[in-house]
Amino acid sequence: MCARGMTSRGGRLARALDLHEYQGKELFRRYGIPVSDGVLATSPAEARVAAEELGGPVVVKAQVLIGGRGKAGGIKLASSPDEAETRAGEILGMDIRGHTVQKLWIERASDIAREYYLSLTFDRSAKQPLFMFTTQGGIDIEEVAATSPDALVKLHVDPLEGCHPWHARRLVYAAGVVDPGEQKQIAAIVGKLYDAFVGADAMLCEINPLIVTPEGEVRALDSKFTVDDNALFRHPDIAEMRDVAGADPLEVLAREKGVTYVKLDGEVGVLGNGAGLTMSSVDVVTFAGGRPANFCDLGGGGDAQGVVDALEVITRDEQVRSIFFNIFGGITRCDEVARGILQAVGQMGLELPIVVRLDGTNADAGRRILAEASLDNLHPEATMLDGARRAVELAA
Amino acid sequence: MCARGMTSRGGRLARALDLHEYQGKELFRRYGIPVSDGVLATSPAEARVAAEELGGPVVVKAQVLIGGRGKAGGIKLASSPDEAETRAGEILGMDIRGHTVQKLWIERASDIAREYYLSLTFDRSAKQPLFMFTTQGGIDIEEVAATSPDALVKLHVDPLEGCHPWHARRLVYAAGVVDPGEQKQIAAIVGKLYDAFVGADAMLCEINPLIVTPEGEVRALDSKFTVDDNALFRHPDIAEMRDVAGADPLEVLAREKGVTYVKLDGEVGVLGNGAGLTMSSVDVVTFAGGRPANFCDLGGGGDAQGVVDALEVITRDEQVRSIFFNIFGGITRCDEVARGILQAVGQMGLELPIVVRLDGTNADAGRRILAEASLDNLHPEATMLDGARRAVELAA
Amino acid sequence: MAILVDSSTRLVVQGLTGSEGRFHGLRNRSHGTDVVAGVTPGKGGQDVEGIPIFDTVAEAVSKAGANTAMVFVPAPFASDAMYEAIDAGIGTVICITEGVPAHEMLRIHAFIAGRDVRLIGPNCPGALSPGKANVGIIPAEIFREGSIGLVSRSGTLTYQIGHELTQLGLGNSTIVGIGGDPIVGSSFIDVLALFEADPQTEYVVMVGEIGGDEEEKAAAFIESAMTKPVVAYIAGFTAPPGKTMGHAGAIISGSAGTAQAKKDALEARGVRVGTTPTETAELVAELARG
Amino acid sequence: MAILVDSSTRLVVQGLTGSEGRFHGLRNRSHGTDVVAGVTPGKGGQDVEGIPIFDTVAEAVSKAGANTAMVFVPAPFASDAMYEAIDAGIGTVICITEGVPAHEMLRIHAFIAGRDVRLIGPNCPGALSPGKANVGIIPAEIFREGSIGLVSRSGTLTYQIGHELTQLGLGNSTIVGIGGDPIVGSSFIDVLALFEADPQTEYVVMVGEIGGDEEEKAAAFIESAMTKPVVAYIAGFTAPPGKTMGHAGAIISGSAGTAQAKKDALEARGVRVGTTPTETAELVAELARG
Repeated sequence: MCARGMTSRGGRLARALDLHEYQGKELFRRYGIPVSDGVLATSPAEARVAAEELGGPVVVKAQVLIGGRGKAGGIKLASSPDEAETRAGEILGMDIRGHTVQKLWIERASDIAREYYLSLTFDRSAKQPLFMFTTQGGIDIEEVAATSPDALVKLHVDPLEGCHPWHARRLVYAAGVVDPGEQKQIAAIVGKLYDAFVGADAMLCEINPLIVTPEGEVRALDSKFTVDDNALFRHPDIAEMRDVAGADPLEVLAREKGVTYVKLDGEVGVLGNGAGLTMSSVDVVTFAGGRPANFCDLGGGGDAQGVVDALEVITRDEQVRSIFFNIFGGITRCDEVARGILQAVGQMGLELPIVVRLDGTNADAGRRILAEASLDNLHPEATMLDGARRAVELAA
Repeated sequence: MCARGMTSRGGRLARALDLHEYQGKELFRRYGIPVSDGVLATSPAEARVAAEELGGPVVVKAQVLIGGRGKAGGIKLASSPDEAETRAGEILGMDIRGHTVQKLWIERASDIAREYYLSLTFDRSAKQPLFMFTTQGGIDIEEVAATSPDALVKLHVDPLEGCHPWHARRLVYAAGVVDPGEQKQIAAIVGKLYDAFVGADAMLCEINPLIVTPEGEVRALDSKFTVDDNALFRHPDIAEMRDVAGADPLEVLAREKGVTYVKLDGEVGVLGNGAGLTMSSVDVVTFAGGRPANFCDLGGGGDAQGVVDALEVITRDEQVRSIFFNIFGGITRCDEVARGILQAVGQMGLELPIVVRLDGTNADAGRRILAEASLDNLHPEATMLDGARRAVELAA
Repeated sequence: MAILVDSSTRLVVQGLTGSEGRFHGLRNRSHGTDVVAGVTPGKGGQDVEGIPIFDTVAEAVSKAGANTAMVFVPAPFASDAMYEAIDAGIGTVICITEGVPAHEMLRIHAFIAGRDVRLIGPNCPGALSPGKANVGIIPAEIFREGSIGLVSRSGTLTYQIGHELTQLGLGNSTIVGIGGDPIVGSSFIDVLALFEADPQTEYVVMVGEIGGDEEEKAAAFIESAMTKPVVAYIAGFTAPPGKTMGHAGAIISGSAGTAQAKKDALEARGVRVGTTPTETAELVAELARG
Repeated sequence: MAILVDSSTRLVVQGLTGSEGRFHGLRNRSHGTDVVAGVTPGKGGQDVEGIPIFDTVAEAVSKAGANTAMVFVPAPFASDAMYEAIDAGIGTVICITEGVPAHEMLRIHAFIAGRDVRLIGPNCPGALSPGKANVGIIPAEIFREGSIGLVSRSGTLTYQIGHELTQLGLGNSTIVGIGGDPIVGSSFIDVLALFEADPQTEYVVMVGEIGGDEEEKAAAFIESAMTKPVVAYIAGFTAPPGKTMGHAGAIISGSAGTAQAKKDALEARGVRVGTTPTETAELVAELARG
């Protein structure tokens, strides 16, 4: 589980769309940020063709949505199409920290004189976009921040003022870029990165490394680009970039069903309404000595069909031994939830023990519906704590 | 003289570029504001061709940068190409409040069900753009403001917030537009007018009338579009729209020379440095019983060549009988001005009496230069008031 | 007294004629909230069970005296609705709508800085002052009036904790859901300051979550600026560590963003932190019992 | 005391290495202004007659303690320079540059609202406190120290009136040219309020022009908020009537914008108005003589 997925947005989990390097670079290119030429490949043969098209030495880069590709052997130089094919064969299918490599970005190799770092992201506290820039790029930026904080230049942008040339000057001069040609190119990239950030409704645009070639040309050699899910309605082209193939199949199913689901490693399926309550339910199951199998949030609505869909997702996980339903009705009506549980049990022939705790809107009606059904595997509990304990017992 | 030209901007006169109706409509069209099809014509023959191209009845409209064209007979309907040619012949060359008609806009005639008024301009006091909208369009808007102020809806836009859909809704609902189709079209035009206003660095965008056709279509039937001179450097296409042919030849010459010049009707040529001081000099000449022949501002710099250029412009006016030079040096150096005067007198063989008052930066040196030249037609004076009086005497 | 919403609240519901707006607007009214107007462009002149509908918020202010707005319009139109309410002079704007793009919230947040308006949300359950007024979707029936201020980034988790308090015989001055979006109109600190100044409020419960550093900032504020005791709860103790917003995010906040880090920060400033909703309510009860 | 610029002014000149910036920057220094820095991107490390040049205003603030900025960069770059100075924490920004697009000034004006910064100009001659500091292009040698505040939309006209005052043996606390552009950072009212609060200033001369309604607004302010006597001069009495900004302009201001209308408005509020610079100076002299 990625904790990013566990950041609640009030009603539901915060979701942002992480783009692959090649997709981020496509957006960089659109906004005028210089990148190297490259071609996407999904087989060694395609990698060979790509290398032939590009000519000269290329870099074969695993496209996975996780850091540390290089250390894991997911980025390799190839001096010929032959070698590109070989390297592609080695990298494709590789597992990088839980992510299987399914796509490669074959890119013309760059000579590197210097490596810088440039990013633009949300500072949630200041409620302003924040530029970070350092001439100590290429390495883990958190290390730079920790070991040489002065080398990392930070600069907020007032979103109403927008990004002006002075922002760029402040970054390059404070970071100590001395070559006027570099200053000029980086200043231009700063402005374009801001355009991309605002134009694509990004939460993060990171270039690490931002390289300077021996000829003095500045280019983005990598990209990390994260887009606000809430703004995808106005960026259908970016929405289509979502990599469904690379994601956990259960999470893909959940997304299709409109359920927020994050897979965990335990045996107690946890289902709540609202991200905060669900997160808290996961905690309480753990404190009660159990191991949660997932985080599953019905969301704000939670009609009967939503309950059926959520149960379908949860029970696909064969590790699940019991399910804890923790519902506090607000917009969600407990009678609807109860009906959904009965419907799912009937349709799916569920025999797993299901502990149900209902409170809030129409809780009495919901409890009555469940009681009248008198199914053996339904275990009503009056409180969240008791419900969690019971579910843990039943999973044992 | 147009008093607009006499609004000082600190150092120099405020200048804004007034566009012809057809030019404003071209900008409207670029920003998606619906206008009628039309063709520019500068001869009756062209007007006929235009009418043939457009087909059906057309309106022949004098393109002059002055209001009241309609009342003056500068706008006429023509039901055929023949008639368009005739009407064009009548209107071309016509004098409309001092402006000679040299261009015609031949436009497809519109059926009009209703006439509204929409404008966006600078509110200098609030320092915000201001929308004004009323369903009582087509007539003089100042009359609407005076007689039915409630019918004129005013709404400021915070320039950092920008124009949002609610601004448009507020305008149409407060003005009492009832038809949903009209509401929608006007709301769209409001947004596009704002885009045009900001995008073209306009000081004023006025649509009067904004018509509704019997079919319910909303269109801009006229345009008044004024662009900030200071921003023309980033709008070379708009800068080219300046109608040099239609302007006073002396003012065109002045513009070429980089001198700010406004022709007046008297005999005393007035030349100062800075708009405020020059304006004040014109006042003092008047209070001294004279009639100023012009307003001529050397501007902030005022080197010798600038003085020569200014004198060349002023003396082209044959009514001029004396010249009052009122210089208070700041950036302007009085010795440079003195040299310029001598140079101009020598080059141009000027015999007109020139009263010179010098103060401020290098005033002593300037006075000395003039004294040493000891020309008969140069009359130094120690104060502004005495200088004005002397110039008036010499013009008598 | 209470904060944000009370008996002086004169509410306009933006989107009252929509199904959710209608349901919750009427529910708020039935809880005693003075719902004076609805706004739906093009439906001016209609009414929803006696509540007059206007085309613009400006009309709702001038004709119905609205001073508080609840935004219930779909996400693509929500920021426009917020601007409209702010520009119409509404003093308290509560945006329930979820899914508002973060960049729009950035701009709105910068826009209201220095203006005399308080924005709650978006993507929040609203504010409830039991016995006085309810603006939003918080189920009023599970809360009772009392002296405990409750502020939370979460929705249903807030209900859970309020419920646990009620079970222990405790009541609330005001319950405020500030919303969990990356950029919200009011932060923990803003609401804590209101509670500190509110005579009715004697204790405050703050309900946080993993991610960001708002809880850490609140801890510093509580120590330096609050005299009233605060008890906190943080959800997400057992969430595995991970990146919140790439590397950049962690550098910005200077915080791991974990529940444990938040708990530590709060406890270091003298704030007691419960590990479950039940334990949290018990901590408050202990305080209340003296 | 004096206003805006005085002996506590630590000036950074944006564009000090340009020919005009250098000329006036050094001239300001020779008048006693503490010119602590210049800013020219790419020239950091150089100096102009001993004044250190930095690449950014932020450096001029942190390394040279600048608290006031004079903007002398070309018009297309002037708004960027103003934003830079404001964001670097400069408290007083004086923009001499002429030709700044009005839309940029609109945005800057909205941006500084609520921020703790005072902007004078653009397209203005600057501010001079005789005997203390001179920031801008006002020729200091024609003024002497005294008790008369002078505020003007004009440049050379200001010198003329200051000169006439000097001829009558009167001196100035501060001379401020606010600039005559449609949108300027500080209006007459802003500067009048500073003079009202300044102990050194006993009388104020306001120099206006035809167009707009700032003089009319100032008249109302003088009546309601000023205890110190104000004498005014308006240029453009003999300019024929005409449109200022199309019909819309006149409707907005609700004023004819003529010199006579301004004079009437001022006199109705008890402000004496001279019709020539000479008469204006004499009116002040009468007041000063008691």
